[in-house]
Amino acid sequence: MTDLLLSQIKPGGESPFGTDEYVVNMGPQHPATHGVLRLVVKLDGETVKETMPVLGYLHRSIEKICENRTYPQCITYTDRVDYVSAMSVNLAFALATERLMGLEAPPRAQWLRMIFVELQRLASHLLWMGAFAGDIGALTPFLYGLRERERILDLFEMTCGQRLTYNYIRIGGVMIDILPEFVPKCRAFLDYFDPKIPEYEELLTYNPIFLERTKGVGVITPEVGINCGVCGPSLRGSGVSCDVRKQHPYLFYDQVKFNECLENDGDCWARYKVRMNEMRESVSIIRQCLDRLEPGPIETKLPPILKAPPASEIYFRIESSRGEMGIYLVGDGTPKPYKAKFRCASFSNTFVLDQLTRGWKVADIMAVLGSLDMIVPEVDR
Amino acid sequence: MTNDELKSKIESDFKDKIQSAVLSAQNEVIVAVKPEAYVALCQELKEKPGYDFQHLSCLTAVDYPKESKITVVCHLWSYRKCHQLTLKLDVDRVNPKAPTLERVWKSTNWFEREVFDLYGVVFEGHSDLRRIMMPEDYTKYPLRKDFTDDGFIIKPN
Amino acid sequence: MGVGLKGLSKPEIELMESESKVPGLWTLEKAVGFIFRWARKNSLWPLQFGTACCAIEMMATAAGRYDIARFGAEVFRPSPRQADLIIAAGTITEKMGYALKRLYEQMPKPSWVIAMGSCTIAGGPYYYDSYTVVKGIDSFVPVDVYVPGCPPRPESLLHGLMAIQKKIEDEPIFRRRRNT
Amino acid sequence: MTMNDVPVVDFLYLAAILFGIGVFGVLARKNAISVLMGIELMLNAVNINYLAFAKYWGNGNLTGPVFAVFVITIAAAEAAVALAIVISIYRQLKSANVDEAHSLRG
Amino acid sequence: MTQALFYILAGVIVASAFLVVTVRNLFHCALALALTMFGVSGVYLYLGWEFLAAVQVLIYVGAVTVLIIFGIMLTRQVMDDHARVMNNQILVSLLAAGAVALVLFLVICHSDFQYSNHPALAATPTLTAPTYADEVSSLAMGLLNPQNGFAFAFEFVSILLLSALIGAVVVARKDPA
Amino acid sequence: MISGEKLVQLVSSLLQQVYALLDLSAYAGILDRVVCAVVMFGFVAVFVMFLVWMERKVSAHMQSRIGPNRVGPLGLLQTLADAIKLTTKEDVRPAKRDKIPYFIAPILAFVATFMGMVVVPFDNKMVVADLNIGVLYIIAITSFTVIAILSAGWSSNNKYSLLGGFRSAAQIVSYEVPLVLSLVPVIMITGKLNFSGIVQYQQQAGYWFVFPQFVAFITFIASATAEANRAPFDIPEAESELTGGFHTEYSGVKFAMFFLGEYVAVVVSSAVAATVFLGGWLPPLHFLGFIPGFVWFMLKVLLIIYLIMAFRWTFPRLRVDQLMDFGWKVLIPVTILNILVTGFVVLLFGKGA
Amino acid sequence: MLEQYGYVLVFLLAGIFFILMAFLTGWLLSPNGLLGVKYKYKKEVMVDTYECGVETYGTSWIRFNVSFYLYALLFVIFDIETVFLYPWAVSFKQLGMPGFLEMFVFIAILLVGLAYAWKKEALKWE
Amino acid sequence: MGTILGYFRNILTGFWNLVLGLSVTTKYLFKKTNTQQYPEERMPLPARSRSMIKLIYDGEKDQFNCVACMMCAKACPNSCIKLEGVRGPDGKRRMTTFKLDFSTCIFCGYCVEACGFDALTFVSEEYENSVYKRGSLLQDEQAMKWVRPPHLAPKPEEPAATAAGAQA
Repeated sequence: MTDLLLSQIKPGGESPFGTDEYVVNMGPQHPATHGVLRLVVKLDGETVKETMPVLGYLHRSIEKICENRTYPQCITYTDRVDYVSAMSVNLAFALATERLMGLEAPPRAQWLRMIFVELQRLASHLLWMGAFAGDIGALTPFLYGLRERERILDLFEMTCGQRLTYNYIRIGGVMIDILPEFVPKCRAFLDYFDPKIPEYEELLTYNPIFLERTKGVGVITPEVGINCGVCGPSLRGSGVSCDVRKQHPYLFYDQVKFNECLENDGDCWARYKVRMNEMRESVSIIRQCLDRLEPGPIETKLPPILKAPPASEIYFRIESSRGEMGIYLVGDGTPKPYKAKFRCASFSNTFVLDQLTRGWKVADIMAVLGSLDMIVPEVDR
Repeated sequence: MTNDELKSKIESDFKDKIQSAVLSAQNEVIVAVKPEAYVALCQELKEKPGYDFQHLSCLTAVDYPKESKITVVCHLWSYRKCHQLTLKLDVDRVNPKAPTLERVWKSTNWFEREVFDLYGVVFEGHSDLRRIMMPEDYTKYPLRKDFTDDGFIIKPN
Repeated sequence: MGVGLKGLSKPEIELMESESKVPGLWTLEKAVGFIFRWARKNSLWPLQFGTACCAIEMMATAAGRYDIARFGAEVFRPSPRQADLIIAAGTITEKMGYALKRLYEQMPKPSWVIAMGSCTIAGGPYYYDSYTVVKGIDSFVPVDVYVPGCPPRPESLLHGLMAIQKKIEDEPIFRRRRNT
Repeated sequence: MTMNDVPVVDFLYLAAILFGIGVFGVLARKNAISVLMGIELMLNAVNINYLAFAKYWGNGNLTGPVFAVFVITIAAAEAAVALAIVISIYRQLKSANVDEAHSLRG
Repeated sequence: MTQALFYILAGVIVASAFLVVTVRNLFHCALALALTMFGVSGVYLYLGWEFLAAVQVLIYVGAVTVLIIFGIMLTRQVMDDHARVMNNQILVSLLAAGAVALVLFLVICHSDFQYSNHPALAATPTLTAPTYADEVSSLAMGLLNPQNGFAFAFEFVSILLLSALIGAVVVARKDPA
Repeated sequence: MISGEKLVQLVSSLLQQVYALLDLSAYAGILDRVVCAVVMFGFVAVFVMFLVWMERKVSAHMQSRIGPNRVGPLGLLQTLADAIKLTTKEDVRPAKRDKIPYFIAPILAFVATFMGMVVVPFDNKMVVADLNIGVLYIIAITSFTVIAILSAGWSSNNKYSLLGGFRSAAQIVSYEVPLVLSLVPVIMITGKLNFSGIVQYQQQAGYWFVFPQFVAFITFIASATAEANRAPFDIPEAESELTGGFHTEYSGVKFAMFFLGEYVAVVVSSAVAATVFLGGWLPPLHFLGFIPGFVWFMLKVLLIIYLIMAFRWTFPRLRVDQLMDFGWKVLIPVTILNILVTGFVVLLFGKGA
Repeated sequence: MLEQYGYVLVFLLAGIFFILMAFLTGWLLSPNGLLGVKYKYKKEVMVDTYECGVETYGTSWIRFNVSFYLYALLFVIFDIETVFLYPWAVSFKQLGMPGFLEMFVFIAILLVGLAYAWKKEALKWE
Repeated sequence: MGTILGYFRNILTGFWNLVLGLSVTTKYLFKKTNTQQYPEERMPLPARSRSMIKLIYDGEKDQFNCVACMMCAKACPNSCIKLEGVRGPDGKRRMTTFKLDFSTCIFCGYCVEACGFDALTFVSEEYENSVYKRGSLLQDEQAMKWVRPPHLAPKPEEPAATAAGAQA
């Protein structure tokens, strides 16, 4: 395979500053690109002239695969679309399929889903916080984030037996009911977790180096953000109210109290603050859900073979940890979806990277990329 | 504004630009657009106060080999009004061409590149229409229904 | 995909055909070899290489609870020049395969490869219907240990690491003179 | 310490050779930076002389080393300015060869 | 023993200085220059000027060489392997350099420096290596003591440095135009 | 009670006897030096191994991990294993390298810092060579590191290496200025450039310079961290940007030498800080004087090294322009101000301060 | 006094010697060395430039930005300052107030230079 | 004046915040770690852990529980189960060969849920599956044979009735 991309890039003339334009290749194997994103960066000295993300190093053709799997089987693949926040994608697909077929899960299942999705949001944000800090050089918060995440994974594993690819939220309900000891353990975790957030804030939030690296860097203005399709916490950092949980409530999000976290600066620090605050909100949501959890069935009775009506379609969105997670399903009367499209937040969030980094330094690419919370398989699928 | 109202509003406002507007069983407004009015309609939907579709959620395509068409599907969302709209544009499957929406929503850049990459729909006027997922020298369009390749094994049963 | 990665056989080791004639030298060689194997075993520096889900489990292995550092393997090097081990964690697509192959070839010998997770072992969930995923990285990179799972638990990865350590004990250190 | 084993002239010879090499570098090299390096060699040769004399003939007078300090200082400042000029010439002419820098005249 | 050391040092200096003016690759030139300067600092040390030797290393090796390497990077001619290194006056310059060296040699030979190691001179106390407290602090006294003559020169140096700084910044800075 | 001075006397008399026994007394001078060099190399090698282990352990415990514990008690032999492994690792030499600088860079990187160990005073009289210009000597000799890094970055013919090497050179030269300036107040007070003199002054004065010169101490630590290319100033190696910086293309033993050089640089700067600011071999309290001086010295060195390690594992990394700004726009003004204030105070409040 | 520098010389030579020995050991024992196991592989890929797993593009020896030079320049100037500062600091107490004022003026003039460079954004990394 | 004061105030607050950060990491330096030292200590896994799939072998009847109803093979999203069965003399189907390719298995659990005959199960503790040869990951019924220890009761039969996986 020839590297056609590089041959297309012009070597670049002499810039007036007496510096050569310099094409640096970051990735596909690069510590800071969170996997296999490849960035071809045109530099003038250390200043970024252009960032060109090269995608597809993890394009696993999940959408094609889903066209040849039954709806329940597709759920296993949704785990792998966004492995850091697998429950959210599970949920999105399950809800989309339920809507497509006119089903509804029983209330207990809905509450359970909410608990698990919010726990997943915590886990995802923890990993994000660590990775973001790691990108700008602080290595220890990464391990702290993973340490707390392990306890969330324990809860998941206790319930569904897996640590990363759960396959837990199913069409019409959830896979299995929680164990009786789940609720106290979950509460214990929340109590353990509460004092941890201030600790991270001590480590990072007002650390002068952290402030230097993030304040004013990679500013997304609301107009650019909306126009470029930025979504989720990254857009909320610019002060745009875009939380799907508020705007278009699914599950029982309209029955719990929580705030939509907004910051107005639109820089990396604002995005960081939004996510830190979202963790606090998630904790409060989980507490409310645990309070309202009542016994009941966890699954609706499904037809033996799950078929979507012919020529039906649905675009269903939820708020995943990274932003708007949309599932577009087209049914054709068979047990397999005719078309399944995963609209992932990272895909549109990464698009804005080039605009955010132009004129900044090389190191800022890492900070901006980190703050956008990009997960490569979500971009490539 | 309920979806029903939205549908009738669109029907009355853009009578000459759309082919049909239906409310699906899943309570979604689905509008089939006339190809020549595609960009203009999107521009109006984005800017007209009653609609405010500032956010393009998703742009994708569906391949219908039987009808020999590829449908480009856009999902629009309004942050202010909190309503959703599905736009559909049919293009010819043999020589698929569609106008680009890049000038309306910048975010379509990558979505259209993806559709170009996987379905082969050429978006005219696109600033940077290259393959995005597949290698640059790849020649096929993998998400079309009749796609085959070596090493592409279809799941038995 | 028709492009096809060309295979690479495990670096062939010119193996001993007869032992050295001098007995003392042989014992010395054995002793030195023991020390070297011990050192290699306990200082497996992995390359920072992770593509998908398994990479997260790899990170978890490096984190507090499982702590790959206990085996002296927490030094994740960004450059293959200083790494001993590729933990191929996550799906390898054709596009990525070239990079992986190149990275492996740029690692100084001796180097080892762990295929972590179903995707790298045989394409995993993407075996059928996928037009991009490599069906097993062993077609172009010599794999030493396969760790099944999707993704494998951190313990499994540690077990795989220990399997590599066991394997090192059988690997030759010195070139042997052929008996001519 | 038996410093006096080495006669002072040997220092002077060393300095002379170094100076000669420096002169050669200045005259023969094409690249302006090489010329600059030649000048640095010459200045060092001078410094060796200063210090050798101060040591052997100084009679406790520290003028020699003080001058050596000044020479080092000025050499460094000179190098800085000269390199700046080379860079700016290079920017104009895309070359750092001394021969080609005629255009400075007019 | 120590005598031999000096001659080895001198050999290193001359050899590396020769490399400085002849080597094609400018980067190697700069490295050779660093070695020369280091050798020269050894000579200073040999003469007993500790402080100046340290200064020599600090300024020449640590600063000027680095400056020159940066200068080389800015005017990339280094990897241009085919270009000629020497200009066409090579013979003339060889002659000139030889002549200069010869004249210096002659001067040295015919001067009375030859007799510096005359026992009569050697006996004078000034020939002992300056002791510790002498060198650094007496250098400072020589430089800075207001009664001494160099105070003005010292202040002048700062003006010189300032002007060098400003001049170099102005010349080297990118032109906005 | 054992003390460094006695230890040195004991060893040197022992050595004299050995020389006499071997009929080598004529070469005693040079043999002494060689023995010193060998002993110091051994010390440096072992101590660096210990430091690498300590860094791994400290970072592990900071991150709620255990760290290496498989080889030897508490994993103490971990670094030995690493060293042996790196030695027996294939040495890849990039094809397009510039051969001579590529070869000398790791040598220079180690030797430059190793030579700095000459003046480190472990105890009273327990020092290889108590040079008169000790402070200046260390500053001068460590400036070779810049050349080593430039050579490494230049010769590897790799974009990351070049960028990393040149960034690093710019960084080191920038931080050399505050490093040098932060030591000036102490020299102003003591009037001495050699380390033993500075320690003796502190002994007589009865306080350590860290108290009156806290600002100088902090600026020194900050610039020493930057000089040694350690986080948060590890821009040249910035793994997340440059995949390792100037030693990206180095493997095996040569890489180990860079590693060694970096740690020796840390040791040297911590030793300087411990000597100049923390009273070197002096015990913190009088009644603790029964513990030998070199123990105190090592403890202080370890304390400062711990501090530098804690920086690395706690703080994010500065961006390169911010790093330069920090050096030029914060550290240099502050150190110069510190010099002037110290000068005024010393002149106004008597000679004894 | 000067014989102490013999230690420095010996340390220099010993350091070089030790490292060369390490290199020699490495060369002897490492794979594809004199005694080590022989591995066969594609040499040309192995010795090619590493660039995150793709083939490198363009030259690595590029020209750099002038800001590197400006920093080095400033460093040279300030390094010279230390040449004067250290002797001054050593004999600071002998020199007394006049010496202090002299140095004050000296530093002040250089600070003007720093301020100039600051103002002119020579201290701006490109 | 204000800017100069601000300059120093910034330096001081920055310094204080750095010290705060250091205090957090230093605090953890002295806290107990929660590391599971894997080969020596094995963390007890929850009973539901999906570590390894096993075929349940009924020791009393001396046969596998599997009747080769093919539900698991159908439910598998990845077609990694191949099994064959014959109708025995007693009219009941019995499994003859059962092959599970662990090199492609994704441990989603559908096969276990689909199984209506208590023939397949997840075993939580068997996660040490590393092999040197890829071929050894294709396991047959002998390799997957597992006798249920007496303290583990058979699963209640909810999965077969409700599992979504069964609908494949």
